[in-house]
Amino acid sequence: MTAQEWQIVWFTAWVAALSSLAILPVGLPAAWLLARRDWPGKSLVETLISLPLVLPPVATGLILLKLFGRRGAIGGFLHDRLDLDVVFTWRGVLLALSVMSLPLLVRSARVAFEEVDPRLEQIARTLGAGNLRVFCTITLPLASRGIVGGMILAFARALGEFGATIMVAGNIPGKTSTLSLAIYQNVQLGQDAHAFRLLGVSVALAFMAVWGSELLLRKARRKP
Amino acid sequence: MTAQEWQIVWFTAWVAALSSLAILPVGLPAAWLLARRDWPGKSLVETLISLPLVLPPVATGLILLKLFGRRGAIGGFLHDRLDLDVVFTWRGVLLALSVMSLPLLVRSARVAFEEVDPRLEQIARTLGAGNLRVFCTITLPLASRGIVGGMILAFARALGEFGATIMVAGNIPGKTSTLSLAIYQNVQLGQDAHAFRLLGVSVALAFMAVWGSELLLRKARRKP
Amino acid sequence: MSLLLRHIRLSLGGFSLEMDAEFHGRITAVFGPSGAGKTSLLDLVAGLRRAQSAFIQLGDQVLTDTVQGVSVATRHRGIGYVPQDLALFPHLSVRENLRYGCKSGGATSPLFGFERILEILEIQPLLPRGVTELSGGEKQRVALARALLASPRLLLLDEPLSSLDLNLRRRILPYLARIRDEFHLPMLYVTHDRFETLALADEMVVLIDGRVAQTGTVQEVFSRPANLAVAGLFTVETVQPGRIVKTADDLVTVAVGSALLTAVEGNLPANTREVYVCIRAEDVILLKGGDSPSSARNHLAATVRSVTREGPFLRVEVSCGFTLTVLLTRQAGEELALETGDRVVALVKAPQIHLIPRSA
Amino acid sequence: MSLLLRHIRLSLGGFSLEMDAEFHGRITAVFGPSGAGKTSLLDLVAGLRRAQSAFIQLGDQVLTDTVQGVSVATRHRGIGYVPQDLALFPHLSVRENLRYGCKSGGATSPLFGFERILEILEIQPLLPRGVTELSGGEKQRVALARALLASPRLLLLDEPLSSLDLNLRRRILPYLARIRDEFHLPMLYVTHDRFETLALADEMVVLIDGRVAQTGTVQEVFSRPANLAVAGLFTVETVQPGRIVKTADDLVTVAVGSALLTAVEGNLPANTREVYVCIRAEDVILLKGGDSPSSARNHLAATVRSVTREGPFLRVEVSCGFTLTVLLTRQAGEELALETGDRVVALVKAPQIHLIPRSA
Amino acid sequence: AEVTVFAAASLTESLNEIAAAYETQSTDRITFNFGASSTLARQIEEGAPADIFFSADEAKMDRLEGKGLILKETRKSFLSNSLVIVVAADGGAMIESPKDLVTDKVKRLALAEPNSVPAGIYAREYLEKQHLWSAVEAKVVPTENVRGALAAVEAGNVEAGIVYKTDAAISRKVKVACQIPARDTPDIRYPAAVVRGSKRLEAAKAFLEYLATEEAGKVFERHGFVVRKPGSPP
Ligand SMILES: Nc1ncnc2c1ncn2[C@@H]1O[C@H](COP(=O)(O)OP(=O)(O)OP(=O)(O)O)[C@@H](O)[C@H]1O
Ligand SMILES: Nc1ncnc2c1ncn2[C@@H]1O[C@H](COP(=O)(O)OP(=O)(O)OP(=O)(O)O)[C@@H](O)[C@H]1O
Ligand SMILES: [Mg+2]
Ligand SMILES: [Mg+2]
Repeated sequence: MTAQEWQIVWFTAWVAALSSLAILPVGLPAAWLLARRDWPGKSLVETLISLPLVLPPVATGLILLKLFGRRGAIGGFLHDRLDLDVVFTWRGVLLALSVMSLPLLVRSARVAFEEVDPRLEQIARTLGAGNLRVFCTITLPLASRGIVGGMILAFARALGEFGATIMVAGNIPGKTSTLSLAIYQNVQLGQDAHAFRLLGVSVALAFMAVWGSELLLRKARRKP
Repeated sequence: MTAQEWQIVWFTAWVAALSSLAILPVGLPAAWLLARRDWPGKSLVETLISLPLVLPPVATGLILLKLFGRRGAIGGFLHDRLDLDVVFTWRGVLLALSVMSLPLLVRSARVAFEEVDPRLEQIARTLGAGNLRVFCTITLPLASRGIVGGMILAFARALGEFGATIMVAGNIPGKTSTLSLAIYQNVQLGQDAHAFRLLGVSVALAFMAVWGSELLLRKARRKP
Repeated sequence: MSLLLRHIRLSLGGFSLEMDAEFHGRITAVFGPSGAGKTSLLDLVAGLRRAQSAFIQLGDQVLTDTVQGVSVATRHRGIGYVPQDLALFPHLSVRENLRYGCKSGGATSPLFGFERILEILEIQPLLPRGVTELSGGEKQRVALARALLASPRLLLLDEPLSSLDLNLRRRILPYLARIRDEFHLPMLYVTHDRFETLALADEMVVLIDGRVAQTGTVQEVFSRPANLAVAGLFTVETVQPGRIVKTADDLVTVAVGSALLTAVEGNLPANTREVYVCIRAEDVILLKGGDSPSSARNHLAATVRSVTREGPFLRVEVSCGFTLTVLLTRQAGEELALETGDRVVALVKAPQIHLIPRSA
Repeated sequence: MSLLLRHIRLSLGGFSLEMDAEFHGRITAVFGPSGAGKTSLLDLVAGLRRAQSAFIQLGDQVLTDTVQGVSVATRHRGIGYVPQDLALFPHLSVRENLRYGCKSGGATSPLFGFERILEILEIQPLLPRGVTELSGGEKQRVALARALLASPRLLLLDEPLSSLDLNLRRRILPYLARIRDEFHLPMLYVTHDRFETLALADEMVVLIDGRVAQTGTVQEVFSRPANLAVAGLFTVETVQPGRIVKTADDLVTVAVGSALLTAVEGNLPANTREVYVCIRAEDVILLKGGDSPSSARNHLAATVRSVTREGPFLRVEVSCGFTLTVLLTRQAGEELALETGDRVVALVKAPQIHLIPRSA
Repeated sequence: AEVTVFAAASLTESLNEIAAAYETQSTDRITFNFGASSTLARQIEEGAPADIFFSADEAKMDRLEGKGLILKETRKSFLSNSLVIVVAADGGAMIESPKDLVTDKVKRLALAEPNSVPAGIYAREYLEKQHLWSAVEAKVVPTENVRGALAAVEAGNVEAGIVYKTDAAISRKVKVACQIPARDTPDIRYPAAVVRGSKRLEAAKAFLEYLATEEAGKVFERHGFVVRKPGSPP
């Protein structure tokens, strides 16, 4: 593989991993609220969160571009106040991947949280644990299998995401080009050999994620 | 909305729902094998199943096109022997949606199966239940939350799928055009008003799915 | 430290718990048939269940007051709870389970110290295990240790020894008794075991169908069950309908079957006529061959109907105008050489005949 | 129907179960301290756990034979199991749980009929509930009913009554006894309760640390525990080291403390010198004031050290060269009017002094 | 008969209109599959049941012809287009000529992917011909298609974009800053041909003929295309 291809591989692995982590602080609380609290409009919020899955990626990409462009509501603020550009930079890639994979994490984590026996959380409280401690030491570990499952889905989706990414971040060689974009281009040009080589790399990355998470979970289960 | 738009809405709802059901007979056994049995190459198979998520949709679409086209290994057989065309028909849409959403179901269901207490299955066996009965009456209902969650993800993904569908089935108005393809096209042509109307319909479908499943699960929990 | 429970009302499906009680004892035994609301009561005190109405005060501190809208968070209640389902944390090792609520404060006392608790409960070798790798009794001990290690101000124990063998119970009971005595740590102790109650508790509350059927000292409740349902919980073997025929000098004469018994009036409502007569099997003495003088008021001529060996005891059914069950040590029984059909005399002291009003 | 267990070997982490036993009794009580392997044994018989080596035969049918590679699937074993953790199906209602293994075959007998079981176990009103809406004892009864309704050929009961109140136990025990008698349905019954064992079981196996410590009829095991560990399981209150000083005519004389006791030699190994002397508290009779003739071999002059009320009994500690614990009915105790310091005579029959060899 | 036309997405509106008119005068029905030319070409390569391929660039058609997948004799190019430089409608960069792309006024330039998407390829060829490409290359933000380029200009993160004249009308938030003169642009042509193996050969040929009529030409022109006179040099 060429140096440029290696760069793409590293960039993709790195940004996909980062996005799978970046969605945790938003995704987990959201999932918990959906699982454990009843509030009006819950189904609506849930639907909204799964929007990026429901809409064609270009549409999501377009909406993001409108929001985060320099003239967009959020992008304008970031640019004017913090001198931060999102679209057409690696941040744009991260943004697109995060938004596109968030629903996968949220729904998986939600189901996992629902399955945690509330009795265990109650007993943890009698042992003096506050809400945060209960969440971190009881709820989260017991839901870990579902959460890790959701993160793998999110990571895989991030590897494969194409439509939103190219809309928000473009396909700038050496800057925002990901494996998925490169594969797309090769497919369109009819360069199947190239495409398949890159497909292989994608698959290898996904395999490593699956295999790593398996190992992690197994260790976690053995630990006690 | 025009009659043509209604046709698209119905077709999309119907084919997305059908694909979420169609993947059950493959997805559930696969998920169960991944959750409950240890066999060599398990991680590999798991990676393979999540491939459609990892690869850019066009690539998946291309592979499907190669396999199911009239000149493809499977498509050729179907065409010559059964006089059945897959690509560029509604069957192609179904195929693309199914393949693209399968990994979402499998991973969700796998986690759900893993969480089912094997003790309950054992006790069901002492009560004379065979493997099939245990699976249908114990394992499956206890994993239902995760499975339904996976089906919702699958349905949502099916609503939003674009890349593989357009590759395998094309965007033939009145035949293979789905909401997602229509939205894409409207976005491309700058007809944002149109696009947003269809987006609204997509969201409504997703909302109904989320809401319906919620209701279903709640009833299932109350039923006893 | 006293525990006040005022105008408690808690509905659970078709069941409702309604009570008003206060406990000043050190260990209060919570007795009651299956489904009476014992677990619900403990959950309520621990703050794990919301009641429609409740006022709960421990010592000076109001824990729950639905009128004022007070509800101290569970984690600030300082309550150690061994729930019926144990609720060990399945993802943690035994050691981590034990450490979860561990307060350094408690370790100052050797009785509450980590090592001491491990030793008494015999869980040292289990420490590195996962809790799914424990036997039923081992789980129960870990749950008990976990609650103790949190150095609580009040212990809620829901049948904490139910799946332990006698040997272990005999080690743990005195240990709990010492905790009770040295730390003045009050406990609510749910049990079905009369001996555990006798060994530990000084006060007792009997719940039946979500209502308080009786409260009082253990001795009081055991010896004077308030009604038939309560009496049924403690193996009162003979329960017969009777009718009061005479009252004089605090003594009443009751006709049961064809026999007349003398009993102490106690606090029967005035003008009670119809009663149940309750006689505990071990309160009856059998004499064979001839009647000899005795301080017992009731001397009943009886015929042995059956003799059953029951462990270290003989259970003898005699008929003396009604059917009376008698429990003898095997020794005593063998000396009497009882046979079915033998004629004997059954002695019962008046205070040991317990009367419960009944509607005719 | 007999149950054969041959060269069983099962490892679980650091624990191993190794046994060889056969049960011909109708109900075999499985006794043993917490963690002894009782649940593991039941799991093995039910086919829920794989052993490294095992041969299990029920009646004529080989259920497991690791040598021949035979292993009858659990569902074909016809085994009803009430596991310690109950394992009710949480997504089904009580009715659905009960119907799960229901065989129409069983319904032909009124004893095994749906209605009858519901009545005995008092679960009629629970039928429409979800199993998460049950109290602990209610869950236990549902689990028992579920196993019975499957009309099994063998019942495995793992502490099936542990969280039930006395009243219910008293109803359920005779019912189980009738099932035993009328259906010749063999059971393995794990319990820590001596009375349940006495009421139901005819045979008994004691497991300690994964090994069979003793098997035999219930009476045999209770009255002649094979070793100290077994004895410790059944409240043998007095256990003292002694030394055999004379053997004659099947009777041995043992020196314990400063006292000499006469005991039956039984099946002590030849030349045993050092022994533990075990005396059950209820086997001792106390006489006050003067010694009178009696058939008992051992008349020991004793001083009362303490008198404790224990429910319907008095526990009296006397010293008679060693410390001896005596259990009296309250009645007997009151007649003797025992006080600390009183001088009494303790009578023990020779066959009731049990000797266990000990290494010096 | 039912004629299936695989056509570049940019032709959607004009072709729908033309087909509607055609169907009033013919018994044949026209079915479209609209997509990126590259996608359509791939599909035909994999044996898609197309009767007519209407591409947005010659390269794709050449590729299919090279593989013998179209009927060479039916191939014709009767449409062309031109490129324009667009900037944001309000407060966009002041660009008067393509040379301004090199200056600091333009920090970024949005193009359709210059290697695979026709609009991008044409733009690149134009810039190369003007010897501007090497100076501009580093500024290029490749997008999937024209819509991406427009959206990028709208978002304000690029100062300018190069798109087809026909596409510039899509967005009201961009304006044409300067037209690229037809003589300088590469030959932008929309070739159409009947696909080999078509089972409705006659009907396909008939529709293809109709597309080249003046009647159809008017519709194309209304949507901004340039209709090439028959007989003008290929
Ligand atoms: N979630 C629920 N929904 C409806 N009824 C319930 C629920 N939980 C408990 N109950 C009922 O409330 C009553 C009291 O239950 P509780 O668990 O307090 O009983 P308990 O005294 O602890 O009994 P046990 O000795 O059997 O554990 C029972 O009759 C039970 O059936
Ligand atoms: N999964 C496991 N891994 C390791 N050790 C185990 C596992 N399961 C049980 N054990 C150990 O095996 C031994 C026997 O367990 P078992 O459950 O058979 O005991 P038990 O006799 O039923 O005890 P109890 O009366 O407490 O229920 C115990 O010492 C327990 O700690
Ligand atoms: Mg309870
Ligand atoms: Mg056990």
